[in-house]
Amino acid sequence: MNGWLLAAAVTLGGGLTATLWGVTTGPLGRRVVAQNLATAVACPGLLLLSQAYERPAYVDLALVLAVLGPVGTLVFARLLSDELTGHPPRAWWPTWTAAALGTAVVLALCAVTAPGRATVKLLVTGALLVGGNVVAGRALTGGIRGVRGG
Amino acid sequence: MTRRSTRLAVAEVLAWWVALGGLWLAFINAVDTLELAVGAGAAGVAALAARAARRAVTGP
Amino acid sequence: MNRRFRLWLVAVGSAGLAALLVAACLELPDFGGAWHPYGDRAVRASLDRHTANTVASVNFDQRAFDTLGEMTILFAAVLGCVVLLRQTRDEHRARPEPADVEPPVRRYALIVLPVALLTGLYVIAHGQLSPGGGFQGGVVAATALHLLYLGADYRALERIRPVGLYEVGDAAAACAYLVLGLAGVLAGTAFLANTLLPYGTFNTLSSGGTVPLLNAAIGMEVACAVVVLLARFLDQAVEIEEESRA
Amino acid sequence: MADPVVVVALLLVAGSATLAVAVRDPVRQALVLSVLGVVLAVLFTVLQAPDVGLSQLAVGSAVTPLLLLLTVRKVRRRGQRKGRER
Repeated sequence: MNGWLLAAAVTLGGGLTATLWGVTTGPLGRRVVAQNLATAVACPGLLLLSQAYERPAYVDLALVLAVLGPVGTLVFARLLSDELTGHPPRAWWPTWTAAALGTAVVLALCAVTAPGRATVKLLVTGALLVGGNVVAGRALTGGIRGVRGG
Repeated sequence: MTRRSTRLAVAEVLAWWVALGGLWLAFINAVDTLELAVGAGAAGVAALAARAARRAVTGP
Repeated sequence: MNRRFRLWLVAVGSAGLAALLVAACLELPDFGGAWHPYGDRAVRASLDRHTANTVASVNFDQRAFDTLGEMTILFAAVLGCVVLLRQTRDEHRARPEPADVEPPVRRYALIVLPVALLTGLYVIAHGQLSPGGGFQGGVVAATALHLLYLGADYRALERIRPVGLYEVGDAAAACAYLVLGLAGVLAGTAFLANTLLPYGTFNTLSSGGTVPLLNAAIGMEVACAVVVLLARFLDQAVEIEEESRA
Repeated sequence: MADPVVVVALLLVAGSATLAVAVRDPVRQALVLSVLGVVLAVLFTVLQAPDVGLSQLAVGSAVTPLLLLLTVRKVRRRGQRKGRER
């Protein structure tokens, strides 16, 4: 049991439990924000797992999640925009907290990997994750309107 | 299509191709000739898709 | 067969199944143990053929015939959807109105679309080296195209997605898999046997014999199949409306 | 089962799968389902099956919610039409 594995267990256990609580209770606005949070928590968790098991190839999972997770949130933002425009979710602090978590994990991992391609890949994953989550959060809070037919 | 717009189109695709090719180099963990060739092809496909998507949204 | 009898039948069946499952679980090797008779053999066979990712070796070499079956299932499922979700005589198409998407969201969609497509192609091409393969990469690549619907407009997606072409691509990729299998027969060995190409240097893109080629075929098949599937669903949800029975 | 990460992942999967069944509205169910997909991918990674985890991520994060929500929208639109005609 190394420190990275412990960090991954804490991140995933705490973060995903909070996400699960958010996504099953409360109004719809809160639930979609919690769904966006799932990506933002699980992606750093997967990066920590890849470091803990010393398998750089596992970074691919985090990369795919960083690309597709925000896309999944955009699906909800677009197809639920009618329901969300009435009561737009106002929860920026979870999004920014998750973004800070992602940034911290990516920077910590960059610090311990030898500089090179792997560092760039980590940075790209982090940028996609944080950017995607902020944009998806914005899309949830009224970024997509007037979806009637389309 | 005038010469200017052709030049602009080529420049747009080339810019995307270079950027995405760089991204491919970051993804892989060993460089050899075949890897570079496949990367160049994949980046080319993605660059064409990028231009097609931009045109579909904002017009030519 | 009344309600009570049916309940009894379910109860008896479930109890039998539960008993069998518990009995089977008691005989299982310990969780996380070191005894893996199948795994050891699969890893040995995969290393013999210079395939770094054992799962890819199992999917596209040792059990390539099973993958052919899975591909056929996906193909048939998509074919069924295309037939079921077609526009019938009492339905008409309505023009969807464009949604009002904020510029940052649209910019995000336009930037991430090629990046996601490249990621999908990377996952397909490195199936025999790192986690992933044709199926995973194909789904990622197909999802990438739909960013255009999510971040911009349904009409924009329609402009870069000629569904007919993807249907042809789906069929062509399925045929490519079969042809690669038959090539083994023509070469004098067996259907889908990995004896056609040199195994190459371990842990490079050209390693694994026919594994990368089969991976590419599956990648294209899955990407096209998902695009066609989502196109049918989008058609129904966005465009097709029932005629009002006046 | 010495590994605490495995225990955490298993508990999360059990919890989210139960909640996905307990939530009744299809739209909210789709939200829980997408979280369940992410949790499952974590479980597969922890059990050293990254290929399966990647499949789960690819299918579960965007394609499944899209298919579900499109179906819900179609059914609702049909319901609205029927309601208007009555």
